[in-house]
Amino acid sequence: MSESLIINLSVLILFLPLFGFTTVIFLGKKFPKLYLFEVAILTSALLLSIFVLYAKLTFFNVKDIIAEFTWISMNNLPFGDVININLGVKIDNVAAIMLFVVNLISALVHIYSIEYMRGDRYYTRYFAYLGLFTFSMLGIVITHNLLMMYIFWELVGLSSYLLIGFWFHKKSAADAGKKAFIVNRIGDIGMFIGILILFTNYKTFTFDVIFEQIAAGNLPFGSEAWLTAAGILVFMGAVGKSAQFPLHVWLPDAMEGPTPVSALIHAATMVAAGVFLVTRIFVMLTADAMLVIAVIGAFTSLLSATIALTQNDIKKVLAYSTVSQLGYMIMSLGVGAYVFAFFHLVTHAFFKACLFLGSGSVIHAMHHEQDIQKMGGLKKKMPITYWTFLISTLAISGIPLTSGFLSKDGILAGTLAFGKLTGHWLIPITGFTVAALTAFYMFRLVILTFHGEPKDHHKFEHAHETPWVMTAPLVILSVLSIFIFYTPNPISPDAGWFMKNWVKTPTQVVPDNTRYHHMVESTEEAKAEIHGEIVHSVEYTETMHWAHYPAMLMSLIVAGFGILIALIFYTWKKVNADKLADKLKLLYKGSLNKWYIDELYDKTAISGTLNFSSILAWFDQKIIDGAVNGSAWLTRVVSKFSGWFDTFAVDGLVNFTAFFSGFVGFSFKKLQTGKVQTYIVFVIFSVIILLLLFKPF
Amino acid sequence: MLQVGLTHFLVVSAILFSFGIYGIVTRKNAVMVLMGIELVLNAANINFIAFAKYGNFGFSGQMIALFVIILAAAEAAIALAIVLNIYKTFLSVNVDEIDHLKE
Amino acid sequence: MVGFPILSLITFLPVLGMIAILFFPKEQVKPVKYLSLVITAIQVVLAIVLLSNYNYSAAGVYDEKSFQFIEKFRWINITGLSWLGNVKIDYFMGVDGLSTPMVLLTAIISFIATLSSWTINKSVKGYFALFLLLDAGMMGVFVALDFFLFYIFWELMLLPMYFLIGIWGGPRKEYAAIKFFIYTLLGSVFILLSMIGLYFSTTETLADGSKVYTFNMLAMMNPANSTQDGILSILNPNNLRFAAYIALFAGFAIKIPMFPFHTWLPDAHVEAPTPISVILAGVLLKMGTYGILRINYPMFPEITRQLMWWIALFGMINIIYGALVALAQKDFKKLIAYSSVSHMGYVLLGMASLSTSGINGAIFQMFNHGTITAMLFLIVGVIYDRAHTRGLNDFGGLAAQMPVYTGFVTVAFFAAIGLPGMSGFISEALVFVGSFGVELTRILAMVSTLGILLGAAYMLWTLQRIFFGPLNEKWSSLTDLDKREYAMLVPLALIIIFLGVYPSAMLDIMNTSVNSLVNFVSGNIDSLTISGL
Amino acid sequence: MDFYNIVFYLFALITVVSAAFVVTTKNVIHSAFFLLFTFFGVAGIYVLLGADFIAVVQIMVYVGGILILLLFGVMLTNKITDVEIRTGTIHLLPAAIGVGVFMGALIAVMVWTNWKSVPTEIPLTTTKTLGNLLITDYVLIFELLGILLLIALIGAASIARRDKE
Amino acid sequence: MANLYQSLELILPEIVLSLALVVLVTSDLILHKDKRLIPYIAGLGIAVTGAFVINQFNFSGFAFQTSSNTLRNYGMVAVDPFGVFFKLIVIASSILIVFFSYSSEEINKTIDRLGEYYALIFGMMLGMFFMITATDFILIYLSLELLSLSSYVLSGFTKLRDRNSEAALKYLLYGAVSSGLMLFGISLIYGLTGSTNLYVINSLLQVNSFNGFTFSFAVILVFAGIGYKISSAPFHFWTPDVYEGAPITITAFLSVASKAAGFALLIRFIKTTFVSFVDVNGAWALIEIFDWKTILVAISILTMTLGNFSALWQDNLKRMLAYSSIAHAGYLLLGIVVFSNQGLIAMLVYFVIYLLMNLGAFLVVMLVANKIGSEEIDDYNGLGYTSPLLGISFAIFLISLTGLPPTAGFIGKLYLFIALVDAKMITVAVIALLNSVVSLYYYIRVLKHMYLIRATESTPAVVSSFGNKLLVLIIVIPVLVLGIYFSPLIDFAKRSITILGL
Repeated sequence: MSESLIINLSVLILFLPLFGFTTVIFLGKKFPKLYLFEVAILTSALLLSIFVLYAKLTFFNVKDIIAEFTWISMNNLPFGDVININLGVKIDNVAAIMLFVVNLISALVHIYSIEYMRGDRYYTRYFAYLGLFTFSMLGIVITHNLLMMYIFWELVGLSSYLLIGFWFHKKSAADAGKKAFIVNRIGDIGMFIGILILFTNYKTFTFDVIFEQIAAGNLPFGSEAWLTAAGILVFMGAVGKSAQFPLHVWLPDAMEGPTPVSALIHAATMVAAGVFLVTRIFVMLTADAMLVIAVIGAFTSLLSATIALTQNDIKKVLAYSTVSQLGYMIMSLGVGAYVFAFFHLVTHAFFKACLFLGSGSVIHAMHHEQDIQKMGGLKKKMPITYWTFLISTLAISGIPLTSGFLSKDGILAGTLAFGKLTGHWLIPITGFTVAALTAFYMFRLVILTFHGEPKDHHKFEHAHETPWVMTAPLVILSVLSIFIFYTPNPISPDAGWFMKNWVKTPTQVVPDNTRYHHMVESTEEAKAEIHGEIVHSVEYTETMHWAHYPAMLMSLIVAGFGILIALIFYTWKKVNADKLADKLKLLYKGSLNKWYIDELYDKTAISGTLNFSSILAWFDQKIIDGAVNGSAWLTRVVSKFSGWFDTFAVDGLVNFTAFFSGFVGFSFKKLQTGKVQTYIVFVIFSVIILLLLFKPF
Repeated sequence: MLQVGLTHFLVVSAILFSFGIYGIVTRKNAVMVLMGIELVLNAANINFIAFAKYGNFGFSGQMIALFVIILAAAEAAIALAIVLNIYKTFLSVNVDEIDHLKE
Repeated sequence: MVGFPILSLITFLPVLGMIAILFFPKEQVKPVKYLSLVITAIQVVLAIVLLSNYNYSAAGVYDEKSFQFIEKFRWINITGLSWLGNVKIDYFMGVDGLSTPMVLLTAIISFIATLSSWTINKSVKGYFALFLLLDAGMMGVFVALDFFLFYIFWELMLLPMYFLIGIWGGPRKEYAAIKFFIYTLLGSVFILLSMIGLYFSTTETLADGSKVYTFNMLAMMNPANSTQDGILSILNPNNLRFAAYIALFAGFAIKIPMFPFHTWLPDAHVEAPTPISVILAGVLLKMGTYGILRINYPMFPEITRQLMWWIALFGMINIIYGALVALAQKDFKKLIAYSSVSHMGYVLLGMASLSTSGINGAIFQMFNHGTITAMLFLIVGVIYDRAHTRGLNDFGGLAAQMPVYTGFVTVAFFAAIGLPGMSGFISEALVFVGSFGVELTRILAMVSTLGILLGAAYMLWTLQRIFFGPLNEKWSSLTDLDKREYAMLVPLALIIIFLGVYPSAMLDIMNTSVNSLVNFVSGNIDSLTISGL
Repeated sequence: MDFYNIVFYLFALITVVSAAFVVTTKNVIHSAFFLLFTFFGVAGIYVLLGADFIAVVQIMVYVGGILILLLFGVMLTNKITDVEIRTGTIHLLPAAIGVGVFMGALIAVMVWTNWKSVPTEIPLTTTKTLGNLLITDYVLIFELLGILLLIALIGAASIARRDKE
Repeated sequence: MANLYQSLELILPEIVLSLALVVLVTSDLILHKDKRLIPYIAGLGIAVTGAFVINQFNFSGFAFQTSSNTLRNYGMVAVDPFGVFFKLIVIASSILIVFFSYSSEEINKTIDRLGEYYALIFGMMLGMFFMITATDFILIYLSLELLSLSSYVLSGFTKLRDRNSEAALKYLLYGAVSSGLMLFGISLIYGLTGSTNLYVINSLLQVNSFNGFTFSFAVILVFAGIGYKISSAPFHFWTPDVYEGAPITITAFLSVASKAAGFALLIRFIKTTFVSFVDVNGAWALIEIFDWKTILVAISILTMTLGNFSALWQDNLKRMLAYSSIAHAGYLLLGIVVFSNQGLIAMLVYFVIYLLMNLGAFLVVMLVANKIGSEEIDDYNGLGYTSPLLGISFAIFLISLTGLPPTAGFIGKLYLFIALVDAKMITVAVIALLNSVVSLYYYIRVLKHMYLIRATESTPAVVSSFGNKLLVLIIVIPVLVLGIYFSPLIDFAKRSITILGL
């Protein structure tokens, strides 16, 4: 077992889906069966990634495996050094796990899609796109530098654009794809500028080199503010991809894509890329940057949880729940609970993928009915779907024995610790509120969909359990939502292999005096510690330990509370939800309409830009074209040639110049009267004028 | 002042010249315009001869005058031919009506 | 080094072709087309031969010795003038890292445009004759090292272009042609004046030791060659160098086209036939930026340093303004035209940074924009040939009708918006790296990143309006690409992707030269050591 | 006020007054006759200036040639009684004022310029000298004039003769 | 008159020309039935004269000294390379005009009078020759009149249309007044200096001081006479009308040869009379009695601006070319305003090029008019397709007139502008350049009609005979070649700047 094997395998895993993509896209028309080839490729990639994961965790557990080559090399004048832009692969534990997660979900989605997408006009192309997406996502995972990260980041954007807009004949789908890409680009710009800041200072894109330099006290442009800015800017990329407020608007719309795509992209992988990015750059985040991240994460999770409460589209609920959970992870990173953020990323990937695929199963069975108001009682018809869905719901709600419980609890503990150390108590409060809301709306979803009486009998009658290619992935994913895969202790992940052996908070960080400086004076003594260690994290870890059980308890309580309310509302119907909604009309409407954020954007930024561009276009055509043409004299002459003058003689300046130059030409013309005596008079006058002008007395 | 000198001849020439110009620019009849031109040439001739005499420039002035007179004759011949031609074409010798070529 | 005058050959081959075409009978349409195709194909081959013999470590720029494939002999030589001394004009050609990519680009685009010209049915003979003349003019501009020669080539392409737009163009072709002509002519007048000024401010020492005024661009770059009192001489305290710089810059900026001189471009593009749009956007626009790099930068380094910020500012305005105006367009071709305005802004921005990465990026962007925009215009041409309309709102749902076409469109569009994996990304990234790296232009670079966003917005919107949504039944009879169109689009797509994955293939060509240029312009080289003699 | 002066003023008066009539009278025949007087007046002035040969030539060529030509021109193109009534392109009054100003300026120039004036007597008969000069110093001009007259002859004939239709 | 024989030797070309004229007139009388031989005789005469002119190339000397005792009386005629240059221009354009006339329908309709036609052309040539060499006001005036009288007749020669006669009359009246003014000016100069000889006047100017105002008045009057010949503003008014009205061959001849003579006269007049010395750099030092520089700069700018702007409005090609030739007179004046040998070289170069391109343009117009009987721009619609050779050639001539590379016109303008820039007259250069841009519009407009507008009715194809095609090619090829390889021309011009006198 050598490092190079792992590298080679990872690269192989990376390129397998690309190979699949090119093969299928070019030959798919001739050989429609090629989708099977794509599935096979993904399966083999999955197997290889399992092997890589195993090898990495077993043989090189603590060592990061890095390989790189020079892609572009050039002198960098006027600074006088040589820029080598290296591309490379970095397989640490996080990457290895992500490799596995991505491949797993991707493979399952591939398999699931065989049935789900059957009969679609662009069946093979769909698989090709999936391959492309997987390739891009894997690229993000294994890269060792920001540039490649950005490259694959954009490729992910492209493939998600293709997949969301897969049913391009639906205008809404095409719109959603466009929206996703453009909104993501906004974040990407920030990320790009952040990368530029780092590159300008360190002449490299490689994570480790940059971090080393920062750790060595070499701050961007010599100032900590720039470091903060760089962190926040790069984080903007994550805001886009992980659908954080204010760029969260694309994700719910992206549900226009096929449901397996939603499971793959919008639950487990693409949106997780943002979180992954932040884990990658975690070590260079300053305290201010982290606070910003935490606040954004918390706010996002709260906001989307409130929206999820009232949504009636099964996928929309899941979508908002995803945004909310992503906010959780981001918040977790912001408060410093690095491991739990990543942990939640993994667990969430599984159970959310399961939920999406489950909903896909339901939609499939209900003949593309997505409104939960029209469902109900599906439990009997679709038992496998129901049970897997339920397990995942429990997991997302944070019920013990599930993976979700473990990770969520960790995050909440982290926020509590953060609150205690810094006094920002709003963040833990938000965290717990969201936990309650999550439990509520997820159970609302389950109850309305699977329990109770069917609302649409016709569709209900035709509903049936989906075939095994669809249910098998559900089963696998729901099983993976059980605690045992992560830790032997169902109530504490700390002792588990995931926390203890596999993933650790990075040790090398930004200069210590920039980190957690808002943690009041309690860390004064820690400053003496060795440079480059996360000295404060000792304190933080201790505080987290302190917060562990309170957090667990409280999270259980709030989750239970949420579930209870859901039962009261929808199973026992003690309270009429509609009446309540009537009472709280304003809130209800707001929530239902996503707090009108889309509309706000539409009215301000989008139509603003469009209006501005129309004005500019007008300006360009009328003013610039007119004025720079130099003269409308040009216009005039040109138009005289062809008789377009009327259309082009525009007002103002233009008219004036036209008049003037026309006048000049015309006056000259007038001199030529055709009468020879007039000419002679002109000659005599000219003689006199010449004499007077040039030889005064 | 009244004693005749160079200036007197020159003034006569100047007046003749101006009358010539006046005739050229105001007369309608092409022939009359030609008369104006003859006046101008005569004015120049007076100048030459007067200068030659008063400046003691020898006979060059008179020679020039001689040549100019002959030349005027040639010119008049050509001019009259052209005027006749015009009359044939336009049935008129009104200079200000012959303005088809313009602008 | 190859054993024959490759640059002359590559430049004048089309002229030979043109003469040959003039002898074809009028009815012989096919042979004319094939002859043109062969000529341009040979050009491509020659360009490849040139590249394969290219010395990557030779700098060029200001140093005659490190130029490659030099052809130099006295063209006009008038001796014994009383005060002028000796009027000489050299036939002086050579390439370095600044021009080689452009030579490649010209060869490729000409070839593709010839293919695209297959649909021309009106006065085929005249069309191809003019086309080849245009080709020669473009090539000449990029290989000429004598200013006079450069100027002649510069003007040479003007007329064929005028006619190609004016005869084979769209409904308002006359207007567009005249507008194009007037604008570019105005620009060349500025260039001419500056050229003459430079001529009288530069002397070159001949072999016999006498000093004569010269049009040699490389001599003009060397301050040691300045005359004592030339109006553009650096030694003259009352020189007009600044004005000349602005004049030259304006002359080139019109070609780029730089805001606010850009308004000829949309008109010219909309009216021009497809292959001419391809040439126009693919090669002609590059002449402006090439001129600035070749002439403004090394001849007026001190003013360049002084004006960096302004150049960047105009780059930024181009990027954002072009993109915003593109956003409001309803005509497919006009949109692409404005996107060109926007994309050429990156070139300006990169150049303005006066750093290797920025200028590398700029030149690379010139090449990439050449290929990408060529592809975009071909794409417009394909749809226009079929539907006879370019209104963005007239279409809808074509993806179902023309899937392969849609695929190419997607490739081209994403290349245009700088998607990684495609060449445009690398160049834009380098431009940003360069301009962000310099403190002076940092803020401008940051603002310019908005262009990336706006680019995505108008491109994707276009994609959506034409290809997505329900199929407009009007177009249900449109056919997908034919073989010829494949032959045009595939090479471009391959180039775009190849350079996106392996940019060093192009960057290495220019790197040495760009370094040398940056060194030179930023004054890092002692003027005395670079004396050409 | 000697005889010379009186004669000068007489000739000057004849010249100027008849010239004025030439350019103002409405009848073209009258104009021609006044022109005759002008030419005579000018010839007289030539005599006063000692240019007797020129004066003779003036009378012979101008009166005998040019004036006759002009009269022929008038007769061939006009009815004799034609009177010019309509004013031409240039209105008379502005023209009169303009020319008046011009004349004033011209006279001023003539009067105020410091002309070279070396009063000398020119020999009474100039014919011989002129004849000599004509075939020595001015032989080129003389020959050229011959050619010019030939050209004028050809030209006038060419343009005036009736074409064979 | 000791130098009579030497003098006769020096004016040998003129003598030959006169003899040729006589032969022509005689043969016209002999061949009164069939005039087809006349053009050949004329051509031969011109060719022989040309040979004598070329033979004179290395001669230089003065002829026809007058017996006056004043200092520096060099004579009435100066034979020098400068004169030879312009004589060659006249010869070249005359030969071309003979060819033109041979093909011209207009002229062929008056075949009966062909002898007179060529006789008058010879008269014009003789006048031009003497204008080019004259250094005495008497000769200047006389030769100018000789030229004028012939051209008056010629411009009304064909009598085919009203406009012929009208052109003749206008030219006559205008010309007569101009020459009258000039004569009056000469008389004033004579009064001031006592001489009509330019050299004498020059030496007097250098020594004595004269009444500046009167002298200027006189010079301006003289300039009016010359200015009307070169049709520079404000003495250009006859040009458009006469050019439009005259037979096209004569228009072409007037626009080149007559203008050449006028320019030669102007340059010689200025150089001989007003230049005190030429410094080592070739710059001319002007005597400060008359501000030639200002006046000529103003006039040249006015001329080119007026010409170009008026041309914008023209629909008749002859008339447009008339305005264009006015504008070119402005450009040509730029070569003089520099007042240096370099400017003169530039001007000479430009003149040769102007000869080619202008005559070429007129030739095309003539060939087209031969067929379709019209010179209106609308009748040129689609010409580029129906008559490719004519179309392309015309395009090249017009491009050259605009001054775009790679045509000869570009080289001409380049030299002019170089001379201007070198003389630090940058503003003038810029104005001239802007003028070129303006000129583009009307030249391009013709191209537009030829190529961009399809003829609405079926335009008759202008099929030219082989000879005509050859003629077009003979003119068009040099226009292109001189755009690329022009150093012989430059050398020629450089060797032709010697003007006797200093």
